[in-house]
Amino acid sequence: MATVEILYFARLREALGVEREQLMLPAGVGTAGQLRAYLASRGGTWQTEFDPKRPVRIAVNQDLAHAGDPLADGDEVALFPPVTGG
Amino acid sequence: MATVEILYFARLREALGVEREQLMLPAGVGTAGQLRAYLASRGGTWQTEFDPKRPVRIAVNQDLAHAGDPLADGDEVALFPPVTGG
Amino acid sequence: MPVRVQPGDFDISSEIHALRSGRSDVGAIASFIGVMRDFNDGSGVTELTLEHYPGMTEKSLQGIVDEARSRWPLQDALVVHRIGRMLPADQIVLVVTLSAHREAALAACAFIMDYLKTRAPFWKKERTPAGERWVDARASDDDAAGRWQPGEAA
Amino acid sequence: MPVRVQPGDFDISSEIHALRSGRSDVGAIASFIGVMRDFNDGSGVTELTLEHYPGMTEKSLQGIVDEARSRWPLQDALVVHRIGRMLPADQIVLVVTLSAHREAALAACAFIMDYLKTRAPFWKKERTPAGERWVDARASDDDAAGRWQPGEAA
Repeated sequence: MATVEILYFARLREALGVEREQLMLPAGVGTAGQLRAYLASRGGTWQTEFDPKRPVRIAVNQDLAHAGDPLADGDEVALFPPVTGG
Repeated sequence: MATVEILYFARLREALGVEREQLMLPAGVGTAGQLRAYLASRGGTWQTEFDPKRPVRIAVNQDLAHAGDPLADGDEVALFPPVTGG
Repeated sequence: MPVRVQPGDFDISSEIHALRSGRSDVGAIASFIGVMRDFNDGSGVTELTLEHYPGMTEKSLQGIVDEARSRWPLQDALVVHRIGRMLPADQIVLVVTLSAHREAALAACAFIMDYLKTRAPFWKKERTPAGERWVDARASDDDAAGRWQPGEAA
Repeated sequence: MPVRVQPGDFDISSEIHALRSGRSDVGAIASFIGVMRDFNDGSGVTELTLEHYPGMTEKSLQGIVDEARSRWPLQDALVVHRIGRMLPADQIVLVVTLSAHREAALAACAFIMDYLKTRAPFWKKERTPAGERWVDARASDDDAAGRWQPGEAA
Protein backbone atom coordinates (compact mmCIF):
# COMPACT_ATOMS: atom_id res chain seq x y z
CA MET A 1 0.00 0.00 0.00
CA ALA A 2 1.65 3.22 -1.22
CA THR A 3 0.74 6.57 0.22
CA VAL A 4 1.94 9.81 -1.39
CA GLU A 5 1.83 13.44 -0.34
CA ILE A 6 0.36 15.62 -3.10
CA LEU A 7 1.01 19.37 -3.33
CA TYR A 8 -0.83 21.82 -5.59
CA PHE A 9 0.57 25.20 -6.63
CA ALA A 10 -0.49 28.51 -8.17
CA ARG A 11 -3.59 28.50 -10.42
CA LEU A 12 -4.13 24.79 -9.74
CA ARG A 13 -4.12 25.29 -5.96
CA GLU A 14 -6.62 28.14 -6.27
CA ALA A 15 -8.90 26.38 -8.75
CA LEU A 16 -9.07 23.15 -6.72
CA GLY A 17 -9.17 24.87 -3.37
CA VAL A 18 -6.60 22.39 -2.03
CA GLU A 19 -3.01 23.03 -1.07
CA ARG A 20 -2.00 19.48 -0.15
CA GLU A 21 -3.45 16.06 0.55
CA GLN A 22 -2.30 12.57 1.50
CA LEU A 23 -3.48 9.92 -0.92
CA MET A 24 -3.34 6.14 -0.66
CA LEU A 25 -2.76 5.17 -4.28
CA PRO A 26 -5.73 3.17 -5.64
CA ALA A 27 -5.11 -0.04 -7.54
CA GLY A 28 -3.79 0.70 -11.03
CA VAL A 29 -2.27 4.06 -10.10
CA GLY A 30 1.50 3.49 -10.14
CA THR A 31 2.91 6.31 -12.26
CA ALA A 32 2.78 10.11 -12.39
CA GLY A 33 0.56 9.98 -15.47
CA GLN A 34 -1.83 7.49 -13.90
CA LEU A 35 -2.12 9.73 -10.84
CA ARG A 36 -3.04 12.66 -13.02
CA ALA A 37 -5.70 10.59 -14.79
CA TYR A 38 -7.04 9.43 -11.43
CA LEU A 39 -7.33 13.01 -10.17
CA ALA A 40 -9.19 13.97 -13.37
CA SER A 41 -11.64 11.16 -12.66
CA ARG A 42 -12.79 12.98 -9.54
CA GLY A 43 -14.93 15.08 -11.93
CA GLY A 44 -15.95 18.74 -11.84
CA THR A 45 -13.06 21.17 -11.46
CA TRP A 46 -10.68 18.23 -11.14
CA GLN A 47 -11.69 16.96 -14.55
CA THR A 48 -11.33 20.45 -16.06
CA GLU A 49 -7.94 21.17 -14.56
CA PHE A 50 -6.43 17.77 -15.30
CA ASP A 51 -7.91 17.45 -18.78
CA PRO A 52 -5.18 15.89 -20.94
CA LYS A 53 -5.12 19.06 -23.07
CA ARG A 54 -4.20 21.27 -20.12
CA PRO A 55 -0.47 21.85 -19.59
CA VAL A 56 0.11 20.42 -16.10
CA ARG A 57 3.64 19.75 -14.79
CA ILE A 58 4.39 16.98 -12.30
CA ALA A 59 7.36 16.81 -9.93
CA VAL A 60 8.20 13.70 -7.91
CA ASN A 61 10.38 14.31 -4.87
CA GLN A 62 11.12 17.80 -6.19
CA ASP A 63 12.36 16.70 -9.62
CA LEU A 64 10.34 17.29 -12.78
CA ALA A 65 8.82 13.95 -13.81
CA HIS A 66 7.44 12.33 -16.94
CA ALA A 67 4.06 10.60 -17.17
CA GLY A 68 5.70 7.17 -17.07
CA ASP A 69 7.77 7.76 -13.95
CA PRO A 70 6.80 5.36 -11.13
CA LEU A 71 5.46 6.47 -7.73
CA ALA A 72 6.59 4.91 -4.47
CA ASP A 73 5.38 4.96 -0.89
CA GLY A 74 6.28 8.25 0.80
CA ASP A 75 6.85 10.18 -2.42
CA GLU A 76 6.17 13.91 -2.51
CA VAL A 77 4.25 14.60 -5.71
CA ALA A 78 3.63 18.17 -6.84
CA LEU A 79 1.22 19.29 -9.57
CA PHE A 80 1.41 22.78 -11.03
CA PRO A 81 1.01 24.88 -14.20
CA PRO A 82 4.02 25.67 -16.42
CA VAL A 83 6.39 27.88 -14.45
CA THR A 84 6.62 31.64 -14.99
CA GLY A 85 9.50 32.91 -12.86
CA GLY A 86 12.49 34.99 -13.82
CA MET B 1 48.17 68.27 -54.12
CA ALA B 2 46.65 66.27 -51.27
CA THR B 3 48.08 66.43 -47.78
CA VAL B 4 47.00 63.97 -45.09
CA GLU B 5 47.61 63.76 -41.36
CA ILE B 6 48.90 60.33 -40.36
CA LEU B 7 48.58 58.95 -36.82
CA TYR B 8 50.34 55.85 -35.47
CA PHE B 9 49.17 53.91 -32.43
CA ALA B 10 50.33 51.28 -29.95
CA ARG B 11 53.07 48.86 -31.08
CA LEU B 12 53.32 50.66 -34.44
CA ARG B 13 53.90 54.06 -32.79
CA GLU B 14 56.60 52.60 -30.55
CA ALA B 15 58.34 50.60 -33.29
CA LEU B 16 58.43 53.54 -35.72
CA GLY B 17 59.17 56.13 -33.06
CA VAL B 18 56.59 58.43 -34.64
CA GLU B 19 53.24 59.50 -33.23
CA ARG B 20 52.01 61.61 -36.14
CA GLU B 21 53.18 63.25 -39.34
CA GLN B 22 51.84 65.37 -42.17
CA LEU B 23 52.41 63.86 -45.58
CA MET B 24 51.92 65.34 -49.02
CA LEU B 25 50.75 62.29 -50.98
CA PRO B 26 53.29 61.36 -53.72
CA ALA B 27 52.11 60.67 -57.25
CA GLY B 28 50.41 57.28 -57.45
CA VAL B 29 49.36 57.22 -53.78
CA GLY B 30 45.58 57.76 -53.83
CA THR B 31 44.18 54.98 -51.62
CA ALA B 32 44.67 53.62 -48.09
CA GLY B 33 46.41 50.53 -49.49
CA GLN B 34 48.74 52.59 -51.67
CA LEU B 35 49.68 54.72 -48.67
CA ARG B 36 50.56 51.62 -46.70
CA ALA B 37 52.77 50.36 -49.57
CA TYR B 38 54.41 53.75 -49.81
CA LEU B 39 55.23 53.74 -46.08
CA ALA B 40 56.74 50.24 -46.43
CA SER B 41 58.96 51.57 -49.22
CA ARG B 42 60.70 53.82 -46.70
CA GLY B 43 62.68 50.69 -45.76
CA GLY B 44 64.08 49.49 -42.43
CA THR B 45 61.53 49.33 -39.61
CA TRP B 46 58.91 50.82 -41.95
CA GLN B 47 59.33 47.92 -44.33
CA THR B 48 59.13 45.42 -41.47
CA GLU B 49 56.04 46.94 -39.85
CA PHE B 50 54.10 47.48 -43.08
CA ASP B 51 55.06 44.17 -44.65
CA PRO B 52 51.91 42.90 -46.41
CA LYS B 53 51.88 39.88 -44.09
CA ARG B 54 51.60 42.04 -40.95
CA PRO B 55 48.06 42.72 -39.75
CA VAL B 56 47.81 46.52 -39.90
CA ARG B 57 44.46 48.31 -39.63
CA ILE B 58 43.78 51.64 -41.36
CA ALA B 59 41.18 54.21 -40.38
CA VAL B 60 40.32 57.20 -42.56
CA ASN B 61 38.66 60.06 -40.74
CA GLN B 62 38.09 57.76 -37.76
CA ASP B 63 36.28 55.03 -39.69
CA LEU B 64 37.89 51.64 -40.41
CA ALA B 65 38.90 51.65 -44.08
CA HIS B 66 39.66 49.07 -46.77
CA ALA B 67 42.78 49.09 -48.93
CA GLY B 68 40.85 50.46 -51.91
CA ASP B 69 39.29 53.41 -50.08
CA PRO B 70 40.41 56.76 -51.60
CA LEU B 71 42.30 59.45 -49.69
CA ALA B 72 41.49 63.15 -50.00
CA ASP B 73 43.18 66.36 -49.00
CA GLY B 74 42.87 66.98 -45.27
CA ASP B 75 42.04 63.37 -44.36
CA GLU B 76 43.07 62.01 -40.98
CA VAL B 77 44.60 58.58 -41.59
CA ALA B 78 45.40 56.29 -38.67
CA LEU B 79 47.53 53.13 -38.80
CA PHE B 80 47.48 50.62 -35.94
CA PRO B 81 47.65 46.93 -35.00
CA PRO B 82 44.46 44.88 -34.52
CA VAL B 83 42.63 46.25 -31.52
CA THR B 84 42.68 44.55 -28.11
CA GLY B 85 40.27 46.43 -25.88
CA GLY B 86 37.39 45.16 -23.79
CA MET C 1 26.01 30.18 -1.50
CA PRO C 2 25.37 30.25 -5.27
CA VAL C 3 21.56 30.10 -4.99
CA ARG C 4 19.21 32.19 -2.83
CA VAL C 5 15.44 32.64 -2.66
CA GLN C 6 14.38 35.63 -0.61
CA PRO C 7 11.60 38.22 -0.19
CA GLY C 8 14.05 41.13 0.06
CA ASP C 9 15.74 43.18 -2.65
CA PHE C 10 19.37 42.73 -3.76
CA ASP C 11 22.18 45.00 -4.94
CA ILE C 12 24.16 43.85 -7.97
CA SER C 13 27.38 45.65 -6.95
CA SER C 14 27.41 44.03 -3.51
CA GLU C 15 26.68 40.58 -4.95
CA ILE C 16 29.43 40.87 -7.57
CA HIS C 17 31.85 42.23 -4.99
CA ALA C 18 31.22 39.22 -2.71
CA LEU C 19 31.64 36.73 -5.57
CA ARG C 20 34.90 38.30 -6.79
CA SER C 21 36.39 38.84 -3.38
CA GLY C 22 39.96 37.59 -3.18
CA ARG C 23 40.18 36.45 -6.82
CA SER C 24 42.41 38.02 -9.49
CA ASP C 25 41.87 35.38 -12.18
CA VAL C 26 38.39 36.60 -13.16
CA GLY C 27 38.31 38.22 -16.61
CA ALA C 28 34.60 38.38 -17.34
CA ILE C 29 31.48 39.01 -15.27
CA ALA C 30 28.15 38.60 -17.04
CA SER C 31 24.94 39.43 -15.26
CA PHE C 32 21.23 39.66 -15.79
CA ILE C 33 18.52 41.39 -13.77
CA GLY C 34 14.86 40.61 -14.39
CA VAL C 35 12.65 43.57 -13.51
CA MET C 36 8.90 43.96 -12.97
CA ARG C 37 7.28 45.88 -15.82
CA ASP C 38 4.15 47.96 -15.38
CA PHE C 39 2.65 46.45 -18.53
CA ASN C 40 2.25 42.83 -19.68
CA ASP C 41 0.20 40.98 -22.25
CA GLY C 42 -1.94 43.95 -23.22
CA SER C 43 -2.72 45.55 -19.89
CA GLY C 44 -1.30 47.57 -17.04
CA VAL C 45 0.07 45.72 -14.04
CA THR C 46 0.15 47.37 -10.64
CA GLU C 47 1.38 44.53 -8.44
CA LEU C 48 2.99 41.13 -8.78
CA THR C 49 2.99 38.18 -6.39
CA LEU C 50 5.58 35.45 -6.82
CA GLU C 51 4.70 32.03 -5.46
CA HIS C 52 7.24 29.21 -5.36
CA TYR C 53 7.70 25.60 -4.25
CA PRO C 54 10.04 25.73 -1.24
CA GLY C 55 12.65 23.01 -1.42
CA MET C 56 12.24 22.23 -5.09
CA THR C 57 13.04 25.85 -5.96
CA GLU C 58 16.49 25.75 -4.39
CA LYS C 59 17.11 22.25 -5.72
CA SER C 60 16.18 23.15 -9.29
CA LEU C 61 18.18 26.41 -9.27
CA GLN C 62 21.19 24.55 -7.90
CA GLY C 63 20.76 21.93 -10.62
CA ILE C 64 20.68 24.63 -13.30
CA VAL C 65 23.83 26.29 -11.93
CA ASP C 66 25.59 22.90 -11.72
CA GLU C 67 24.61 22.17 -15.33
CA ALA C 68 25.99 25.56 -16.43
CA ARG C 69 29.26 24.88 -14.58
CA SER C 70 29.58 21.51 -16.31
CA ARG C 71 29.13 23.15 -19.73
CA TRP C 72 31.36 26.23 -19.37
CA PRO C 73 34.57 26.96 -17.44
CA LEU C 74 32.96 29.17 -14.79
CA GLN C 75 34.80 30.38 -11.72
CA ASP C 76 31.56 31.05 -9.88
CA ALA C 77 27.87 31.68 -10.46
CA LEU C 78 25.02 33.16 -8.46
CA VAL C 79 21.25 33.14 -8.71
CA VAL C 80 19.09 35.29 -6.43
CA HIS C 81 15.32 35.07 -6.96
CA ARG C 82 12.80 37.09 -5.00
CA ILE C 83 9.39 35.83 -3.85
CA GLY C 84 6.30 37.56 -2.48
CA ARG C 85 4.81 40.92 -3.46
CA MET C 86 6.49 43.30 -5.87
CA LEU C 87 5.75 46.64 -7.48
CA PRO C 88 6.61 47.95 -10.96
CA ALA C 89 10.36 48.58 -11.44
CA ASP C 90 11.22 46.16 -8.60
CA GLN C 91 14.05 43.73 -9.25
CA ILE C 92 12.87 40.09 -9.42
CA VAL C 93 15.87 37.94 -10.30
CA LEU C 94 19.65 38.26 -10.53
CA VAL C 95 22.06 35.94 -12.33
CA VAL C 96 25.83 36.51 -12.24
CA THR C 97 28.51 34.35 -13.88
CA LEU C 98 32.28 34.67 -13.51
CA SER C 99 34.83 33.27 -15.94
CA ALA C 100 38.29 33.91 -17.35
CA HIS C 101 36.67 34.55 -20.75
CA ARG C 102 33.66 36.52 -21.88
CA GLU C 103 32.14 33.87 -24.14
CA ALA C 104 31.72 31.43 -21.24
CA ALA C 105 30.36 34.07 -18.85
CA LEU C 106 27.83 35.46 -21.34
CA ALA C 107 26.63 32.07 -22.65
CA ALA C 108 26.26 30.62 -19.14
CA CYS C 109 24.28 33.66 -17.98
CA ALA C 110 21.84 33.31 -20.91
CA PHE C 111 21.62 29.54 -20.34
CA ILE C 112 20.77 29.93 -16.65
CA MET C 113 18.01 32.44 -17.42
CA ASP C 114 16.52 30.22 -20.16
CA TYR C 115 16.47 27.17 -17.89
CA LEU C 116 15.20 29.14 -14.91
CA LYS C 117 12.26 30.33 -17.04
CA THR C 118 11.20 26.77 -17.86
CA ARG C 119 12.42 24.61 -14.95
CA ALA C 120 12.36 26.57 -11.69
CA PRO C 121 9.02 26.37 -9.83
CA PHE C 122 7.99 30.03 -9.63
CA TRP C 123 4.60 31.40 -10.62
CA LYS C 124 3.61 35.01 -11.15
CA LYS C 125 0.22 36.46 -10.34
CA GLU C 126 -0.47 39.95 -11.63
CA ARG C 127 -2.86 42.58 -10.37
CA THR C 128 -4.39 44.52 -13.27
CA PRO C 129 -7.25 47.05 -13.51
CA ALA C 130 -9.48 44.04 -14.46
CA GLY C 131 -8.46 42.02 -11.38
CA GLU C 132 -5.87 39.39 -10.58
CA ARG C 133 -4.57 36.85 -13.10
CA TRP C 134 -1.95 34.13 -13.23
CA VAL C 135 0.70 34.77 -15.86
CA ASP C 136 0.74 32.20 -18.66
CA ALA C 137 4.02 30.57 -19.66
CA ARG C 138 5.42 31.81 -22.97
CA ALA C 139 5.98 29.16 -25.64
CA SER C 140 9.09 31.17 -26.64
CA ASP C 141 10.61 30.35 -23.25
CA ASP C 142 10.42 26.63 -24.05
CA ASP C 143 12.01 27.38 -27.42
CA ALA C 144 14.80 29.35 -25.74
CA ALA C 145 15.58 26.52 -23.32
CA GLY C 146 15.43 24.05 -26.21
CA ARG C 147 18.29 25.71 -28.04
CA TRP C 148 20.71 24.37 -25.41
CA GLN C 149 19.79 20.73 -26.11
CA PRO C 150 22.45 18.42 -27.60
CA GLY C 151 22.65 18.72 -31.34
CA GLU C 152 21.11 22.15 -31.36
CA ALA C 153 23.81 24.05 -29.49
CA ALA C 154 25.27 27.05 -31.32
CA MET D 1 25.33 59.61 -22.57
CA PRO D 2 25.43 56.00 -23.79
CA VAL D 3 29.22 55.94 -24.38
CA ARG D 4 32.04 57.06 -22.08
CA VAL D 5 35.83 56.70 -22.12
CA GLN D 6 37.47 57.54 -18.81
CA PRO D 7 40.52 56.83 -16.64
CA GLY D 8 38.43 56.37 -13.49
CA ASP D 9 36.58 53.34 -12.17
CA PHE D 10 32.82 52.79 -12.41
CA ASP D 11 30.11 51.22 -10.26
CA ILE D 12 27.62 48.94 -12.00
CA SER D 13 24.78 49.64 -9.54
CA SER D 14 25.07 53.41 -10.00
CA GLU D 15 25.24 53.10 -13.78
CA ILE D 16 22.20 50.81 -13.94
CA HIS D 17 20.31 53.05 -11.53
CA ALA D 18 20.94 56.10 -13.73
CA LEU D 19 19.88 54.25 -16.90
CA ARG D 20 16.65 52.93 -15.35
CA SER D 21 15.71 56.12 -13.58
CA GLY D 22 12.09 57.08 -14.20
CA ARG D 23 11.27 54.03 -16.35
CA SER D 24 8.85 51.25 -15.41
CA ASP D 25 8.74 49.51 -18.80
CA VAL D 26 12.15 47.83 -18.42
CA GLY D 27 11.91 44.06 -17.98
CA ALA D 28 15.49 42.95 -18.58
CA ILE D 29 18.91 44.37 -17.77
CA ALA D 30 21.90 42.50 -19.18
CA SER D 31 25.40 43.58 -18.31
CA PHE D 32 29.01 42.64 -18.77
CA ILE D 33 32.13 43.72 -16.89
CA GLY D 34 35.58 43.03 -18.33
CA VAL D 35 38.17 42.67 -15.58
CA MET D 36 41.97 42.68 -15.58
CA ARG D 37 43.37 39.20 -14.87
CA ASP D 38 46.74 38.63 -13.22
CA PHE D 39 47.62 36.02 -15.83
CA ASN D 40 47.46 36.07 -19.64
CA ASP D 41 48.93 34.05 -22.48
CA GLY D 42 51.22 31.97 -20.30
CA SER D 43 52.62 34.49 -17.86
CA GLY D 44 51.83 36.64 -14.87
CA VAL D 45 50.69 40.22 -15.48
CA THR D 46 51.26 42.89 -12.86
CA GLU D 47 50.08 45.99 -14.68
CA LEU D 48 48.09 46.94 -17.76
CA THR D 49 48.13 50.16 -19.80
CA LEU D 50 45.24 50.88 -22.12
CA GLU D 51 45.94 53.21 -25.05
CA HIS D 52 43.18 54.46 -27.32
CA TYR D 53 42.49 56.73 -30.30
CA PRO D 54 40.63 59.74 -28.92
CA GLY D 55 37.77 60.73 -31.17
CA MET D 56 37.59 57.48 -33.10
CA THR D 57 37.03 55.57 -29.84
CA GLU D 58 33.85 57.41 -28.98
CA LYS D 59 32.70 57.36 -32.60
CA SER D 60 33.21 53.61 -32.99
CA LEU D 61 31.58 52.78 -29.65
CA GLN D 62 28.61 54.96 -30.54
CA GLY D 63 28.40 53.21 -33.91
CA ILE D 64 28.38 49.80 -32.21
CA VAL D 65 25.64 50.89 -29.78
CA ASP D 66 23.59 52.35 -32.66
CA GLU D 67 23.98 49.09 -34.59
CA ALA D 68 22.80 47.09 -31.55
CA ARG D 69 19.78 49.37 -31.16
CA SER D 70 18.88 48.88 -34.82
CA ARG D 71 19.01 45.07 -34.40
CA TRP D 72 17.17 44.65 -31.09
CA PRO D 73 14.36 46.55 -29.35
CA LEU D 74 16.53 48.17 -26.68
CA GLN D 75 15.26 50.84 -24.34
CA ASP D 76 18.78 52.06 -23.59
CA ALA D 77 22.39 50.91 -23.70
CA LEU D 78 25.63 52.03 -22.08
CA VAL D 79 29.32 51.42 -22.72
CA VAL D 80 31.97 52.65 -20.28
CA HIS D 81 35.60 51.85 -21.18
CA ARG D 82 38.55 52.80 -19.02
CA ILE D 83 41.94 53.95 -20.33
CA GLY D 84 45.37 54.36 -18.72
CA ARG D 85 47.01 52.19 -16.08
CA MET D 86 45.28 49.35 -14.35
CA LEU D 87 46.11 46.65 -11.80
CA PRO D 88 44.93 43.05 -11.51
CA ALA D 89 41.22 42.76 -10.55
CA ASP D 90 40.52 46.30 -11.83
CA GLN D 91 37.40 46.75 -13.91
CA ILE D 92 38.16 47.67 -17.56
CA VAL D 93 34.87 47.83 -19.44
CA LEU D 94 31.15 47.89 -18.68
CA VAL D 95 28.29 47.19 -21.07
CA VAL D 96 24.65 47.47 -19.99
CA THR D 97 21.57 46.89 -22.14
CA LEU D 98 17.93 47.51 -21.20
CA SER D 99 14.95 45.94 -22.92
CA ALA D 100 11.40 44.77 -22.28
CA HIS D 101 12.57 41.19 -22.96
CA ARG D 102 15.59 39.19 -21.87
CA GLU D 103 16.50 37.76 -25.28
CA ALA D 104 17.09 41.25 -26.72
CA ALA D 105 19.02 42.51 -23.71
CA LEU D 106 21.31 39.45 -23.52
CA ALA D 107 21.97 39.20 -27.27
CA ALA D 108 22.68 42.93 -27.61
CA CYS D 109 25.09 42.83 -24.67
CA ALA D 110 27.06 39.95 -26.24
CA PHE D 111 26.97 41.69 -29.64
CA ILE D 112 28.36 44.96 -28.26
CA MET D 113 31.23 43.14 -26.52
CA ASP D 114 32.09 41.13 -29.66
CA TYR D 115 32.13 44.24 -31.83
CA LEU D 116 34.01 46.29 -29.25
CA LYS D 117 36.73 43.61 -29.19
CA THR D 118 37.32 43.89 -32.95
CA ARG D 119 36.28 47.46 -33.89
CA ALA D 120 36.99 49.88 -31.06
CA PRO D 121 40.53 51.37 -31.15
CA PHE D 122 41.92 50.25 -27.78
CA TRP D 123 45.26 48.54 -27.28
CA LYS D 124 46.53 46.77 -24.17
CA LYS D 125 50.13 46.72 -23.03
CA GLU D 126 50.99 44.30 -20.24
CA ARG D 127 53.79 44.38 -17.71
CA THR D 128 55.08 40.86 -17.00
CA PRO D 129 58.14 39.55 -15.12
CA ALA D 130 59.89 39.40 -18.54
CA GLY D 131 59.11 43.05 -19.33
CA GLU D 132 56.39 44.94 -21.21
CA ARG D 133 54.52 43.52 -24.19
CA TRP D 134 51.64 44.54 -26.42
CA VAL D 135 48.73 42.12 -26.26
CA ASP D 136 48.03 40.32 -29.55
CA ALA D 137 44.51 40.26 -30.91
CA ARG D 138 42.79 36.88 -30.57
CA ALA D 139 41.60 35.27 -33.80
CA SER D 140 38.60 34.00 -31.80
CA ASP D 141 37.48 37.60 -31.31
CA ASP D 142 37.18 38.04 -35.07
CA ASP D 143 35.22 34.79 -35.19
CA ALA D 144 32.92 36.01 -32.43
CA ALA D 145 32.19 39.28 -34.24
CA GLY D 146 31.70 37.34 -37.48
CA ARG D 147 28.77 35.38 -36.07
CA TRP D 148 26.61 38.52 -36.18
CA GLN D 149 27.05 38.94 -39.95
CA PRO D 150 24.00 38.57 -42.21
CA GLY D 151 23.31 34.94 -43.07
CA GLU D 152 25.13 33.67 -40.02
CA ALA D 153 22.94 35.14 -37.32
CA ALA D 154 21.45 32.60 -34.89
